[in-house]
Amino acid sequence: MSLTHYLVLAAILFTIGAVGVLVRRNAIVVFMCVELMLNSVNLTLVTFARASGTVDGQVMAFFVMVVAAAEVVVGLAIIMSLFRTRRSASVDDANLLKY
Amino acid sequence: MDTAPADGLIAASWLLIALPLAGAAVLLLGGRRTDRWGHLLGTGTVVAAFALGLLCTLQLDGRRVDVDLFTFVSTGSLDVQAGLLFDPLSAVFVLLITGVGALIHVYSIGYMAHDPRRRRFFAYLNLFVAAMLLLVLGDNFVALYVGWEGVGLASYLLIAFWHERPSAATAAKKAFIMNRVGDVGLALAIFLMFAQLGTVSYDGVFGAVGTLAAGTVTAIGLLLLLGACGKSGQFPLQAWLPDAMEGPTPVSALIHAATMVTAGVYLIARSAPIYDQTPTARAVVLAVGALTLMIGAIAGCAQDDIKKVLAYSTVSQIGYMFLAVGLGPVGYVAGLAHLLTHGFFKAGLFLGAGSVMHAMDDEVDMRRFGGLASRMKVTFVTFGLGYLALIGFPFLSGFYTKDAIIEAAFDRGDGWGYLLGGVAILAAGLTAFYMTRLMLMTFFGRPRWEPGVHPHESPTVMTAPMVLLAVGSVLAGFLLVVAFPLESWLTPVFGEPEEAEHVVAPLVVSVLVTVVMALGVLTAWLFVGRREVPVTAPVRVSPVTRAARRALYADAVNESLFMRPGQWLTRALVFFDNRGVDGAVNGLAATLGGSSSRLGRTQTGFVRSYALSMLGGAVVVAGALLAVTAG
Amino acid sequence: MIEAPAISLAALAPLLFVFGAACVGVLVEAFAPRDVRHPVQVAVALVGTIGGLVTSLLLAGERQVTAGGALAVDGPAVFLQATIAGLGALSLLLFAERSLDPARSAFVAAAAVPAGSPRDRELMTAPRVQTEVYPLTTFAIGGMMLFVAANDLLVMFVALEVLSLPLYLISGLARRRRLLSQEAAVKYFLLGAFASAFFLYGLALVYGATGSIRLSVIREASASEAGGGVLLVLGLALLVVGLMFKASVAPFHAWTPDVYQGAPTPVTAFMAACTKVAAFGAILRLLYVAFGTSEWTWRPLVYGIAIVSMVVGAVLGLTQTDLKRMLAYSSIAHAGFLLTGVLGYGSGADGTGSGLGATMFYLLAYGLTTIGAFAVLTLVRDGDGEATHLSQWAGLARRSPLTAAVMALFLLALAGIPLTSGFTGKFAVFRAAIDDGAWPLVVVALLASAVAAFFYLRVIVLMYFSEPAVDGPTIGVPGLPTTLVLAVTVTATVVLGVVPGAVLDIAERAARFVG
Amino acid sequence: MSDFPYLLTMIAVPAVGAAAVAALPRGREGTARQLALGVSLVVLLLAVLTTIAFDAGGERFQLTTSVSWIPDFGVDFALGVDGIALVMLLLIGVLVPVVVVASWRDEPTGRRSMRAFWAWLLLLESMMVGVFAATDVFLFYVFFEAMLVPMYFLIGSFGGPRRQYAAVKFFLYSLVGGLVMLAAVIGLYVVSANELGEGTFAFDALRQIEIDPGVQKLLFLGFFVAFAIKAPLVPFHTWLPDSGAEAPIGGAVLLVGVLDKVGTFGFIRYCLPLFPDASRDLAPYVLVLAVAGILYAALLAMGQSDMKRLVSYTSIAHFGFIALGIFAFTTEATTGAVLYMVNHGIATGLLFLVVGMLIARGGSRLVGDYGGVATQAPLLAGVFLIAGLASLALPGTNSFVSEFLVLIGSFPTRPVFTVLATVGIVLAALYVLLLYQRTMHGPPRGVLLEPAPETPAGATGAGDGATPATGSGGGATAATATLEAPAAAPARLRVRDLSRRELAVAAPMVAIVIALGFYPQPLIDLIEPAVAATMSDVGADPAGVSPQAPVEGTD
Repeated sequence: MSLTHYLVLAAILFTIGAVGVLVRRNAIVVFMCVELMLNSVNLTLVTFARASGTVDGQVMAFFVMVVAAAEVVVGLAIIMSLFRTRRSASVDDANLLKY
Repeated sequence: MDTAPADGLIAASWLLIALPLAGAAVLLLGGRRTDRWGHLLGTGTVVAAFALGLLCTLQLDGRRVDVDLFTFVSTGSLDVQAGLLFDPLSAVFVLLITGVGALIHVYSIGYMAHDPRRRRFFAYLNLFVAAMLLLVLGDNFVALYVGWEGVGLASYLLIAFWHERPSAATAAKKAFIMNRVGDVGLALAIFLMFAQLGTVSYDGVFGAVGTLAAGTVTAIGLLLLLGACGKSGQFPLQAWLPDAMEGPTPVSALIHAATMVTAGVYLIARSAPIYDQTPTARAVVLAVGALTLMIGAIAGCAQDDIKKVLAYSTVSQIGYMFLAVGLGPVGYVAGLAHLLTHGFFKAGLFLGAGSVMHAMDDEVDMRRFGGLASRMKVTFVTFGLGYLALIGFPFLSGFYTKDAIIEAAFDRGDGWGYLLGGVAILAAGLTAFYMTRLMLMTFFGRPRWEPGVHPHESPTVMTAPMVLLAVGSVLAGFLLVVAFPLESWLTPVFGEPEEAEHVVAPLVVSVLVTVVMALGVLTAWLFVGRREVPVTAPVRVSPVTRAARRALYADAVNESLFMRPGQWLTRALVFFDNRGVDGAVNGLAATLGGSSSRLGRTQTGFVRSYALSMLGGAVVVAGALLAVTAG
Repeated sequence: MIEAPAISLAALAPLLFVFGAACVGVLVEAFAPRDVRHPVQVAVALVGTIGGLVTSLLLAGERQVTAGGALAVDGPAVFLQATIAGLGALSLLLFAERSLDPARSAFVAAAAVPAGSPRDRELMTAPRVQTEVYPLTTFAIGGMMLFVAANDLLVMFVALEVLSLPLYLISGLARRRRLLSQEAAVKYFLLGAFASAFFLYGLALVYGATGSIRLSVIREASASEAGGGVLLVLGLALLVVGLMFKASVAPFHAWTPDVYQGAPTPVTAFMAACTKVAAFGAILRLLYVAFGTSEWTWRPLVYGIAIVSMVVGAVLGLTQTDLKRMLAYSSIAHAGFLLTGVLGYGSGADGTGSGLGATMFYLLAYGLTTIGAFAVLTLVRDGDGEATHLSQWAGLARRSPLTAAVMALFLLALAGIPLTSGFTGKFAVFRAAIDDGAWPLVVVALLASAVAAFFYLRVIVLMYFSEPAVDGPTIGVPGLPTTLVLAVTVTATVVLGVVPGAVLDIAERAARFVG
Repeated sequence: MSDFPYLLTMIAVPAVGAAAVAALPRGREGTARQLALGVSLVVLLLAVLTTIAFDAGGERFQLTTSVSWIPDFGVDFALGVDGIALVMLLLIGVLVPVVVVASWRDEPTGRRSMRAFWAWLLLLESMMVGVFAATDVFLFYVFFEAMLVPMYFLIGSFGGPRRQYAAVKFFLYSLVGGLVMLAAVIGLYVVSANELGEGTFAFDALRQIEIDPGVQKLLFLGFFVAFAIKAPLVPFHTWLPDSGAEAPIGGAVLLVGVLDKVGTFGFIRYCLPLFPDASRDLAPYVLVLAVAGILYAALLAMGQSDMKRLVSYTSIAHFGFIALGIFAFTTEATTGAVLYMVNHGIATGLLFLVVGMLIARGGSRLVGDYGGVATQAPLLAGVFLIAGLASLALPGTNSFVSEFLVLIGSFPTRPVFTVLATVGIVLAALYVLLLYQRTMHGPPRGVLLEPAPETPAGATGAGDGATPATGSGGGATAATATLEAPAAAPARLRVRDLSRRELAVAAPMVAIVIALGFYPQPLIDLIEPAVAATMSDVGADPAGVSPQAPVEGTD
């Protein structure tokens, strides 16, 4: 397997994540799809690091993970508060603000 | 044509204009305080102007005197000096204007005695005299134009003097507008002179007019003629003049008979050097004159309003004058002589008519007159003399001056000359007819007065000017043609008179004219004098009569050709401006607003559709960048 | 032995001040007694931001790359850091306003309590205030200041998250209309995370294409490769998407109106002013430093996006009936105007154009004006909080001439009427664009300004020319903080309009990237 | 004394005055208007002093002051006047006090304060002075746009029933034009930076540079659109009837009298000298707009039922004449156009004022609501007539001189356009006299009619309604009542003739109308050098269009 395959896989994962954001209604799932996108990036980074023979990309992947973790904290807090108020985590229910 | 510097009294000739102007200013600004003596001031300034004019004329001695006043407008290559030209021609007009003007001012003291706005009437009259004097005294076309429109303004104010009457207000407006149409011609003529010659002064233009191309001169001549037609009520702009009779009668006498309406003749005579260069334009002047004199004469035959008859008569008589000046050098003097005598007898006739109306409680319908000869002797006699002078009764003034014009027409020698002469003679017959009709309906026959009318002679302040004008009507022709020939007085202006070669002997013409006139009188007597005059106009009349009553449908033509299409165009444009131009702007705003709400719908509030738009945007951005780098 | 990278603490002083204050704020939140927390938090946050402002002013003229090459402390960085710190301090003052809302704060007392529950209703009127917004905001300010100084993409990403995460949170902390506020937070968060993913993927692609994430290295790579290959271009595209999202440029603007409307007004003010500055700082740095040599690749893109943004902002703003939403669309349009300035890069690849200085000036002017405008919004209230519906502003000039006058000034500035800062800013960016031959864009921009002027004018018409409604809103008497903010922003709006010379000069002199 | 900064003072005094008026406490309305009058009179005095200090034969720009303002943009706060700007300053100086007195007793709608009116008015005056006195294109632009704000508030706060629509329309139209011009202003700067190495906005420097013809056309169009909207030329005119109709009379006078002149002033000051080639190339198209405007707007004026709209449309026609004069490129015509700008300000200003006085009496703007006013208010009718006659350019009024100069100067170079424009003078007579006849002539009728006595036969009741409408004297009330009682009571109007204050408004304007009608040369002497300079900029012979130059030259 050449490195290109990893890159293509990552791209596919990224696309799946993006499509997931578009088609899923549950906020948690939508958020997980975003996480999937981030992880596809990690895969890309690691692949490139491997290709260039440096560890920069791997280090970057760690950074991304840390940031993603922070994002989860914030995101879950926000989604939770919404859920507790509305008893629903569907993003489609939250459309008071429009036009 | 040397111009002499101003000296002596003539240097003060600007006072001629300034005096009546000051009178008008005092009367208008002074307000009610001047009510008691306003008319005296108004009359006094004109009398003083007349005296000054007379003295200046006596000092003139055949010179042309230029009076420089101040720089009116000077910019670029245009230089318009405010200056006066006092020469025999303008002197004649000054005397006519101030002389007849003074008499009519005096008459008005009586005529307007009971009008609460008499003061303003005199102010307007003074304003008119000042503007008219500027018109004839200016030494360049711009000054002439200023006076030209000035008299138009005065005419407007005076026609609309009784402005509560919608008919008066409308007539005034009509007069002003039709005059403005003519003024466009005059203005364009001035522009053309400036464009071609770089000057608008008489001296400059007349001195260089010979260098111009024939077409240009013809164009100038025709444009000047358009102006003249407007002011003088000539075809095709004649329709305003009869309506102008809505004004007080002294106004009709002074402005719409004796002076202002003859300004067109003055203009053409003054522009003789231009017309001398362009036979084409002169031929058009002739045609206009001949046509108008017939139109006026025919329309005059069928009117029942005494002032309208006189108005159409004026139209017709000015037609004679146009005919004369259109003939060129041989006709200028004849035309001007007729202008002067016409000034006397027509003013006298109008004042007489005013006197009659005064007596008849402002009734103007001749069918309601009759038998006034015994009640108003002075009026009858003076009016009768004016009448005789107008129809060309031998040895009264009209006889001399009208015959001279007809002679001159025949003297052209060609077929056109005979045609014009024939038309002029025919019109003389018609003149005799309608004037006799007027005399018979007014002064003879059985009284047909409205109940409660008690005719009485007018006061002396009114009859005295009538008497003086009647004397003028009788003598002026003889004086101007035989005793002190106008021809020689005007020699410095028009050059030595050529010895006319008569195609038709003058005596033959005179006899012919007199016979035709007698026929006209006889016919009138047959129609009117023998029979009882019905109090209301008969309805079932021949188409000719109907056409004559409606002045050959001039108003109808104007209305259907200009007024109604104009109104329609105005309405259409208002609609277009509101819906089209403004509508486009408002439509643009509406489109923006509409697209705003439609685009706003894309902002659905669903986070997933936002994400989709971002993804779409990202794809487009990536695609665009790739396209740029690849391409 | 690992050699520590060279770090110039002096050059990092502004960042240290702000982040330090944020950390202290967290400690205060944890340990200080509840009743002194609010003043202490405000003081700490203000000290931090003002310290950041002062130190960055002191750094003027500094040009160096530090922290192992991860940070650039150069003219634009310092100028924008100072701008962010200053605008941040003003926003914090708005946060600290206690005399307008009867409940003494614009922020919810307990965010965890479900909106509409009995407990929530109880807390609604309680004078209890929560103070976690101050350290959160201070972190966001720090993130923004880091964002504009980031000299490599990873730092940029981290800064992006540092500034974003607190913003997501504080967007949802409104005391009133909590449903809207929470919805705004969710939308902002989800879309923000989505955009971060794009940015990050772009980072990865650029890393793959050039082997580095250092801006200067990317610059060399893109120059040498004449276009830089598909990976680099795709990477640039995705990076741009991530940044444009933050800058609320159409078509990545969709979140803006909703979040601006739903978030607490002081937070909206903060976002509108500071986020915009930070995002454009990053955009400028990315495009000018990393991709400055291949300007021709992104020029058409920015051109197009600018037009879309201006048109969308101006046209959609026309039919808005909510003032906050209207200002959001105005912000989208202004992002478009700013992009015209970005285009004034200079036709030679050396970046001699006047676009950088002009854009920075515009950011400063716009930030001050927009904070002021939102500050005025907080004054006009009815029983349910701020009265942001347009109809409620009818006849405001009759009730409170001063409020109306101040608002009118801000609106005229936003419309770009001469003698206000908005005009100077517009002039500067348009000049830069025309200088670079982009005059058709400028014509579009001017027409868009005219369209946008309509909705600004509509507010003025309502305030001045309409009869006031009988049950209209009340005009709150602002406390010291809001008064201070209004005084500063009004002064700045006028001064930058009438005598902008000095500030323009500073922006112009600062307009040189290191790298 | 010539070092005194007249222009700066003329800008500063009304601005400070505006601030002072605005700062007055509520309720001091009387003080506010006295202050406004005082300030405006000071400006008039300054304008006169400026004229005295100005040497007509001297440098093109005089009384210059220049301070560096925004060095980064190369902007100077540079003021200076040539003859053209100077006469406009005089016009401002005259019109503002007149407007103040004319608005003396205006009652604002709602509970607004007239203090704001006076403050905006003075601020507007300051801006107007600035726009004409600026010799820096940027500064000009700043004043050009800033001027909108006070006018916007004057229309929007103190105007008629549709004032909101009118105010927004006015502002947006002008703003669109202004923004397009901004693009051109910036473009000009960029061009100057390329040509001179350093960008500048100084008019004199910009005038010197040669601009590529293609660029010139674009820049010309940018400026032209702004000025054509301002002036307004058809088809950019539809804002003016709305603004003119809805603005308070004082605002309308300044709007049409001065503000719109900025457009035509801009043509002369900026379009012609800066873009001579483009001006020459595009002149035929401009002339089409100008002449179309003369005829089109005149016809539209006839079709209006609202008097203020009607007067606005007449102004559009007049602006057509001004544009014709400017783009004929002859000294005579352009001098005429500048003179027209002054004269139109006076004449149309007077017409607006007197229409306003009539509206103040009847409370309606519709022509059809009036009739026969002349019978009972002769002074009002007289002033109305003079204003109307000045509007139709009757000789003896000031407008004649300018219209005549425009036409006679345009004829040699543009005969066809001039002939068409000359037809416009007939239309002018029509719309003026139609308006005059409908409102002033005829039997009394319309909204001013006295209510009919309740019992037609009851002559005793007529005494109540018989107020001494003509003001013939205080003690005459009883007398007139008894006199009129037996009469069949012809319709009478409830109308007062001009008051002393209204006379004070009208008299100076009428005096100027007449004085400039007979002796315009002093103004022409001021204007001509600047026009000649402009003509040589644009490549026309500044000596005028004298035909057969060699023949004339030998004299």
